[in-house]
Amino acid sequence: MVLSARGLTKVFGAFAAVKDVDLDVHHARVHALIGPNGAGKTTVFNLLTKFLQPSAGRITLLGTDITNTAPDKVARMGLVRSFQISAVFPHLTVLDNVRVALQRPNSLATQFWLPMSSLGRLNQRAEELLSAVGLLDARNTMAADLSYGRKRVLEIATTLALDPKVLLLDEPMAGMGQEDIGTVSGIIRNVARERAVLMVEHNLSVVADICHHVTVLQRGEILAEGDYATVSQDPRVRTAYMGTEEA
Amino acid sequence: MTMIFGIPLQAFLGQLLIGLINGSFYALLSLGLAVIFGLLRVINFAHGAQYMLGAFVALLLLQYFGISYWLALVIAPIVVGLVGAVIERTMLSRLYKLDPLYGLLFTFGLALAIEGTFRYLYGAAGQPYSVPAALAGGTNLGFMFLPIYRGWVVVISLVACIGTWLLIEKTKLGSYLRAATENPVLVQAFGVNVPMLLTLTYGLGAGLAAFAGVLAAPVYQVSPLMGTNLIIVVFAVVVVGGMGSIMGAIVTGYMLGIAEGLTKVFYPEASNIVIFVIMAIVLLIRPAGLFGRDA
Amino acid sequence: MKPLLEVRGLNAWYGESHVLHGVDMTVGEGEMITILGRNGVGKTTTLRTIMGIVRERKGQIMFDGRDMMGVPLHRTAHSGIGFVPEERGIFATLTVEENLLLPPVVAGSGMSLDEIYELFPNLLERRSSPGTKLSGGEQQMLAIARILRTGVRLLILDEPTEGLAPVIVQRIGEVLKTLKERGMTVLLVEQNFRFASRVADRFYLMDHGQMVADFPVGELPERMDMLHKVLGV
Amino acid sequence: QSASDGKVKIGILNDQSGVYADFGGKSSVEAAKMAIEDFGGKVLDVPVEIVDADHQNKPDIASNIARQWYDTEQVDSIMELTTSSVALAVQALSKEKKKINMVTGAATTDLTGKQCSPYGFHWAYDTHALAVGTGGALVKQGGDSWFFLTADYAFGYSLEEQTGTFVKSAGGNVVGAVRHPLATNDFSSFLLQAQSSGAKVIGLANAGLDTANAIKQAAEFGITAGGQNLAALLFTLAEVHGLGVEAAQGLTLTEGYYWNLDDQSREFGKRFFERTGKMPNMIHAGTYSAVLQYLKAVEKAGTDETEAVARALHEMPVEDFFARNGTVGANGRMIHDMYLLQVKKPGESSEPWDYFNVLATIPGKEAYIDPAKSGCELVK
Amino acid sequence: MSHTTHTATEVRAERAPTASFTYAAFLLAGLAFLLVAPMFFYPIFLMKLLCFALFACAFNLLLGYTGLLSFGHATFFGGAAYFTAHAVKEWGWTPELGVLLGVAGAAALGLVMGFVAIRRQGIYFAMITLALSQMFFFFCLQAEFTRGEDGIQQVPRGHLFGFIDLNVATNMYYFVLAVFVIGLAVIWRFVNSPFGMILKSIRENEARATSLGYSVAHYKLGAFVMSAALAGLAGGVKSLVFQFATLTDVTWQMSGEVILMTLLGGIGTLIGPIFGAGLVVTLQNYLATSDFPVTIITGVVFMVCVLVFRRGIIGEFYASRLGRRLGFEHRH
Ligand SMILES: Nc1ncnc2c1ncn2[C@@H]1O[C@H](COP(=O)(O)OP(=O)(O)OP(=O)(O)O)[C@@H](O)[C@H]1O
Ligand SMILES: Nc1ncnc2c1ncn2[C@@H]1O[C@H](COP(=O)(O)OP(=O)(O)OP(=O)(O)O)[C@@H](O)[C@H]1O
Ligand SMILES: [Mg+2]
Ligand SMILES: [Mg+2]
Repeated sequence: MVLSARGLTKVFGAFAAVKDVDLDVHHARVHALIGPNGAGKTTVFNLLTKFLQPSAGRITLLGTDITNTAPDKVARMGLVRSFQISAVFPHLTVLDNVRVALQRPNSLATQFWLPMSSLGRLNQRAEELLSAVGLLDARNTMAADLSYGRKRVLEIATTLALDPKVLLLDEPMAGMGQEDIGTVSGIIRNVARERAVLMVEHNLSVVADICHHVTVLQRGEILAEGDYATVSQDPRVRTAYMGTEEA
Repeated sequence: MTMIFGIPLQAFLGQLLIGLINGSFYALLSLGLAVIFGLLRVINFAHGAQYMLGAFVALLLLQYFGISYWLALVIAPIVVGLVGAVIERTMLSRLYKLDPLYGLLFTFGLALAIEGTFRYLYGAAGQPYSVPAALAGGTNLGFMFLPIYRGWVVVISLVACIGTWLLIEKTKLGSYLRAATENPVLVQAFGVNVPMLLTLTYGLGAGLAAFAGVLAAPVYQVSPLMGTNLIIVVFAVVVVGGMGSIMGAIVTGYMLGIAEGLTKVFYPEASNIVIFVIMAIVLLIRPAGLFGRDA
Repeated sequence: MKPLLEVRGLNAWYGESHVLHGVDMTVGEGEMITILGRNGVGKTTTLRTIMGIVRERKGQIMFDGRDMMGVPLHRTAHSGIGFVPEERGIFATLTVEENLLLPPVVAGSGMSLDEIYELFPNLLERRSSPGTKLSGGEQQMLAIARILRTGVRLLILDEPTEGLAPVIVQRIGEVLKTLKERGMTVLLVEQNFRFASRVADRFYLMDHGQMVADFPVGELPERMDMLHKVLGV
Repeated sequence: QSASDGKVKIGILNDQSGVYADFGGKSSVEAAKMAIEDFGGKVLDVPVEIVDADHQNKPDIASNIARQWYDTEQVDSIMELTTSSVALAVQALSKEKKKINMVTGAATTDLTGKQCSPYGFHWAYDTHALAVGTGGALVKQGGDSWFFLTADYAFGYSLEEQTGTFVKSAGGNVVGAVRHPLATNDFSSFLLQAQSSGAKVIGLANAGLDTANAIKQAAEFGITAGGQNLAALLFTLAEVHGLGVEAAQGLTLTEGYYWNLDDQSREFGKRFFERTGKMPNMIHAGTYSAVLQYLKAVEKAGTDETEAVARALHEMPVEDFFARNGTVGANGRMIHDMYLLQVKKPGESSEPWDYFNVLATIPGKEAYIDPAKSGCELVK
Repeated sequence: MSHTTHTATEVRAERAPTASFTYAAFLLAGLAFLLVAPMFFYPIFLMKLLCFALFACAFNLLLGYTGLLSFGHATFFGGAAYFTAHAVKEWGWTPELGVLLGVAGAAALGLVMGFVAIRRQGIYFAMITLALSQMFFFFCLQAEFTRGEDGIQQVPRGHLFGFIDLNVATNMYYFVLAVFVIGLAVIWRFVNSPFGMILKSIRENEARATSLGYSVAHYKLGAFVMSAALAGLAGGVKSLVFQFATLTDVTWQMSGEVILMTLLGGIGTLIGPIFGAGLVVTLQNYLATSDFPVTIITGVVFMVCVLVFRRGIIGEFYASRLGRRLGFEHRH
C-alpha cells in the first residue's frame, strides 16, 4: 500500500463535499474512483495532492504522513496528478513540455549557470515518452496548437516523465477520440505495472477494461467498493451512477 | 478630561472624524478602480488623472460658463465619463484580448499625457475653487469644528458608494457585467452587446473618479498633480480590500482613511506609509486581501 | 424538410493556420445532427465559426434564410442560435442561478426555470453557490440548462457529454429527445459514439477541415467499416 | 580683450514641465532675454546668446545637458538651476569644468557653504534668508509663539530649525511642531493640532502644493479667522496667485522681490507681464538680475574667461531693481535686502496681482549668513 | 489559476537555429560599435545609456521571462545608487567594492520586496511592488544618509582595484562597458539555463508547474532577486558615472520609465531593452531643449506603443520580413 487516507473530510462552508472517506491505493494496481457528477472525486484528488487542505482525516504516502505537507513537496515525494481541465505549458513545444517535467527528477532545475544545451541529455527519455503516447511527430509543435485530445495525451506523457510512484489521473480520457482512448488505456495499463494509479473516469468500458479496483463515491461518501464486476452489479451503484447503460 | 492613548478624547474623536472624511475619498476612488478592474481587468492608472479632470472640469465650468458647484457635480462626471467612454471605445478596447498588463501600461501613459497637458496649460501650482455658499462655514460639534462641506462629503460619498454597489451586485446589468469580465466572447454569443457594456463601465468608473474630483475641488487645491500620488495610495487600498470585491473597496477605503487619520496623531511621520504597511501585513496574512474572493 | 441552417464552402483560419477547408452542410428544421470526427479535425472550429466567434472566415452561412456572415456576434443569438461551448463557460463570479438567468431570452418558446430544475435537480440544490464551485459534470448541466431557457431554435452543442456520469448522459439524451419533440433543431459534436448514435437523425463525418460523408442514422450499420477506419470506433 | 569664441552664451537650466514649472520655468527664460536686451544684446562687441533646457528635475539630465553645453556648445555660464539636487550637481560640474553658474532657483545654503565653488553664485534667496525674514521679523510684529507644520524631509527640517532659532533669538518661543509627509493632501489633522497648541503663528515649513493645501484648509477650518496667523516659509507670488487672495489673506511670507514695491520694480513687473502674462516673483527677477550682473562682469573683466569674470562678480556691487545694496561674498552668496510680505485682504487689493503689503525690509546683512561663518572653505 | 495570459509576457523564440550566425554577427558588431563609440559620442551620455540599458535588461529578465511586471524597480536601481555613493564617499571604499555593496543591497531589498509581492500575480503584483517602492521612496526621503532632496553629491569615482583612475573618462567608460557586458552575459545565461526553462513553464501554467513538484514561489523569488541585483548593478555604476545619487532614481516615475524602455525595445527580447533605453534616454535629452513638455510625449509614446507597437523595436524587427529572412523567429 503506497497511498492511504483515513477519515478524509472536506467542508466548504456548510457543505461537506467529502465525508469520512477511507482509501487505500496499492502498488501495481489501477484503482478507479467513480461516481456521479459532484460526488467529490476531484475534491478527493485535491485533498490527496494537498491542493486543498483536508478539514479532517490523515493522509499517508509511502509511510510518511503528508497531511500537512505542501503540494510541491508532495509531488517531489512521488505523488503526481493530472488535471481535469487540460494542463499543459501552452507556449512551450511538446518536447519542452516533457523536458520540463524531466528536469526535476534529473536535478537539472535550479542551475542558472548552465547552458540550455545541458538539457539535451533529457531528449532521449523525452522522445521515448512521446513516442509511447504517439506524439513524437508533434515534438516541435507548440502545445497550444494541439487539439484538445492531444493535449490530454501530452499531459499524461509529462506526468509519466516524473516517474511517479503514485499517479493520480482526473478523467484522462475526457474529450478523447476512440483511438486515443485505446492508446491511453494501454499506456496506463503499462505504467501501472510498476506504480500505483488512481484515476477518475466516467468511461465505464475503460474502467472495466483496465481497473483492478473500483471505489464508488456518492455525495462525498463511499457507496461501494470492490472489483468492477462486483461494483457494477450493485443496485445502488446502478441507480446512482450507471443508469441502465451496459458497460 | 478623558484621555485615550495619551491624547484627549475630544481630539481623538476629531481625528476619527477627519479620518472618515479622507476615507470617503479613498472609498469613492477605490470603488471606481474596483469597478473598472472587476469588469475590464484593467488597472486604471489614469484614475488619478480622471479625478483631477473632474476637479478641473468643475473649475473651468465655473470660470468660462459660470456654472455652479451643484451643476458641476452632475456635469463634470458626465463629461469625464464621456471622455473615458471615447477613450475606451477607440483605444482601450483593443487591449482586452491581451495580457491585462497592457491595460495598466496604456492607462499609465494616458495618465502621464493628461497630467502633462494640464500642467503645461495651467501650471503645477493649481487654482482655487471655493466651497459653495450653501455649504460654507462650519458647526462646532463640541469636540471639534466641522466644516459643513466636509460633512457633506461624507454623506454624499456614502450615497454614491452604496448606489454603485447596488447597481453592480443586485441588477441584471450587473450580472452581465460580471459575466463579461470572465468570458466576454461567450456572453456576447449569448446575445449581449458586450463592447457597449464595457464602454459604459469604463465611463462609469471614470465618472466616479471625476465625481470624487469635484467633491475634492473645494477642499484641495485644484492642481494637475492632485491625483498623482493619491492614486498609489488608492491602489494600496484596493489591494488591501481585495481586488475583486466592490464592497471590499468601499469598506477598506473608509477603514484605511481612519487608520491614516489616527496615525497622523500618534506618529505623523508614518502617516503616508501606514497604508502601505497595512497592505504588506494583510498580504502576508491574507494574500487575497480582506474581502478578496480568490485564495 | 426546410433547411434551417445552410453552410457552403466555409473556410476558417486561426491567424495563419487554415483550419476549415470548405465545409458544406445542411441542417433541416427539427433535425438532430451529429458531427463525428477525430480530435483536431475542426469540429469545434466549425461550430465556433457558425456561431460567429471565429471571425476569420469565408464562405456562406444562411440561417433561416438569412445571411449570417455580416451579423455581429452579439446579434447571432437573437437570430435564434444558442451555443454550449466545449469548455462549458460557467461564470465563477455568478451563482448557479445567476448563470442560469444570464443569457437573454430571445423567444418565448424556452423552458421555465422550474422545468429546468426538474430536469437537473443538482442545480436546484446548489442554486446559490458560485458557478465554478460546481463539479465538472454539474457545470456541463448548467451550461446546457441555461441555453434551454432562451428559446433559441437551433442549439449548438460541443461535446455535451464530456465528463458526465452515465446516468447524466442518459438524462441528457432524453432531454435532447424532448427538445426535438418540441421542434428544436440541434447540431452537436460528439466523441461518445454510443450516445451520438442514440440521439442523432443524421451524421456528418469530418476530416481535415471538410465534411467527408453524411448519412442518416439508418445507414449506420452499413457505414461501420468506414467509421472504424476514420474514427477507430 | 574679447570673448573667447566670438560670442557669450548663457544657459538657463530649470524645470519647465514639472512641479517647479511655475516657480521659474519658461518665464525665467523670458526674464533672461529681457536682461540681455536691456544690456544691449551685445557685450564686448560680440552677441549674447541664450539657450535653455528643461531638466525635468532630474540631476542626471541636468548634468548631461550642462556638460554638453560646456563642452560642445561653448556655453559660458548656467543660470537658475531649480531644485537643490540639480543645483548642487551642476555646481560641482561647473567647478570641475571651470565655468560660472548662478543659482536662483534652489534654496539650500550648502551651495555657498560646504559645497561652495569659486565659480558658483547663489542669487535670489536661501533657506537662511527665508528663516530670518519670516521667523525673526514676524516676532517683532508680535507673532511671538510658534507652531510648525514641517514637511518630513531635510528641506523641511532645516527651515524649521533655522526659523526656530530666529524666533527664539528675537524673543519668541516655539510651542510645538508636527511633521507631515511630503505630498500630503489633507492637512486637517495637523491643522487641528496646530490650532489646539494656541500658538499665534503657524509656520509652514514646506513648499509648493503642500503649502497651498495647508493654507486652503486652514481657512476652511476657520484657523485664520480664529486669530492665528499663517507664515509660509517658502512661498512666492506665483503660488499666492494660484491660491487666490480669498484663501491666502493674512498669510505672511518672505521674498527677495515684490513687483509693486517701488517704481523701479513696477517698471520691470509691467514689462515682464506684457511678455509672459504674469507678474514676476523673486526667481524670475533674480534670474534677470543674475544675467544682467554676469554681463556687467564680463564687460568689466573685458573677457568671458571664467576666472576673470568670477573675480569681477565677486568684486562688483549689485545694484538693480532686484538687489539694492547687493554685495557678493567670497562664498558666492549675493547678499541683498529681503522683504517680509503679508497677503492683502480681498478688498484691499487695488489691481490684479496686487497681493502684498510690505511688513518689513530685512537688511541683507541680517538675512544672509556671514560668509565667514558659512563653512565654505574659500573664505579665509 | 491555471489559465495564463501570455501575449505580454511571451518569451520570444529569440533565435532559430539558422539565426545563430546572424545573431552572433549582430552581437559582435554591437560590441565593436560600443568599443569605438566614445570617439563619436559623448562618453557620459554613452555611459548613462549603458546604465539604463542594463537596468532595462534586468527589468526585462523579470517581466519578459517570468511574466512578473514590477512597478517598483526604481527601488533597486536608486537604492543601489545610494548604497554605492555612500560607501564610496563616506567610507572611502574602492569603486568596485562600492558597486558590490550596491548590488548586495539591491538584492537584499529584492528579497524583502519579492517575499511580500510574489504572493500575488499579474497586476496585483505590479501594484504591490509599486506600493512597496513608494515606501522605500519615503524612507530615502527621510533617511539621514541620503541627504533628502540634495542627494549624495560629489561622489568620488576613485581608483578601480586601487590603480585604474576612473576620473579619466575613457577608463570610466570601459569600466561601465565591461560591467554592462558582464551583466548582459549573466542575464543571457540565466534565461537560457535549466532554471530559465522552469521559469518559463511557471509563467505558462503555474498550477501545472506546482503539480510537477516545482516550488513556484522559490523560483519566482530567485528571478526577482536576480533582477533586483542586476538593476542594482546598473544603479551603483550610474552613481559613479554621475558622481551623485538622488531621489529621482527611487521615484515611481523611474519605475515607469524602465517599463517604457522595455516595452519600446521589445518585451522578452534580450537586446530590445537596450534599444528602448537608448531611445528614451536620447528622447529625454532631446526634449529637454525643445518646447515640448516631456511628460506629454512620454505618455503618448507609451500609449502608442501599447496600442500599435507592442512588440517593440526589436520584436517588430524579428517579426518583419527582413528579420525572418535573417532567421529570427517571432511568435505573437
Ligand atoms: N471550492 C469549493 N467550494 C465549495 N464547493 C465546492 C468547491 N469545490 C467543489 N465543491 C463542491 O463539491 C462537490 C464535489 O465536487 P467535485 O469537483 O469533487 O466533484 P466530482 O466528483 O469531481 O464531479 P465531476 O465528475 O462532475 O467532475 C460539488 O458539488 C461541488 O459543487
Ligand atoms: N485558438 C487556436 N489557435 C490556433 N490553432 C487552433 C486553435 N484552436 C484550434 N486550433 C487548431 O485547429 C485545428 C482544429 O481544432 P478544433 O478544436 O476545431 O478540433 P476538434 O475537431 O474540435 O478536436 P477535439 O475533438 O480535440 O475537440 C486543430 O489542429 C487545432 O490545433
Ligand atoms: Mg471532477
Ligand atoms: Mg473540439
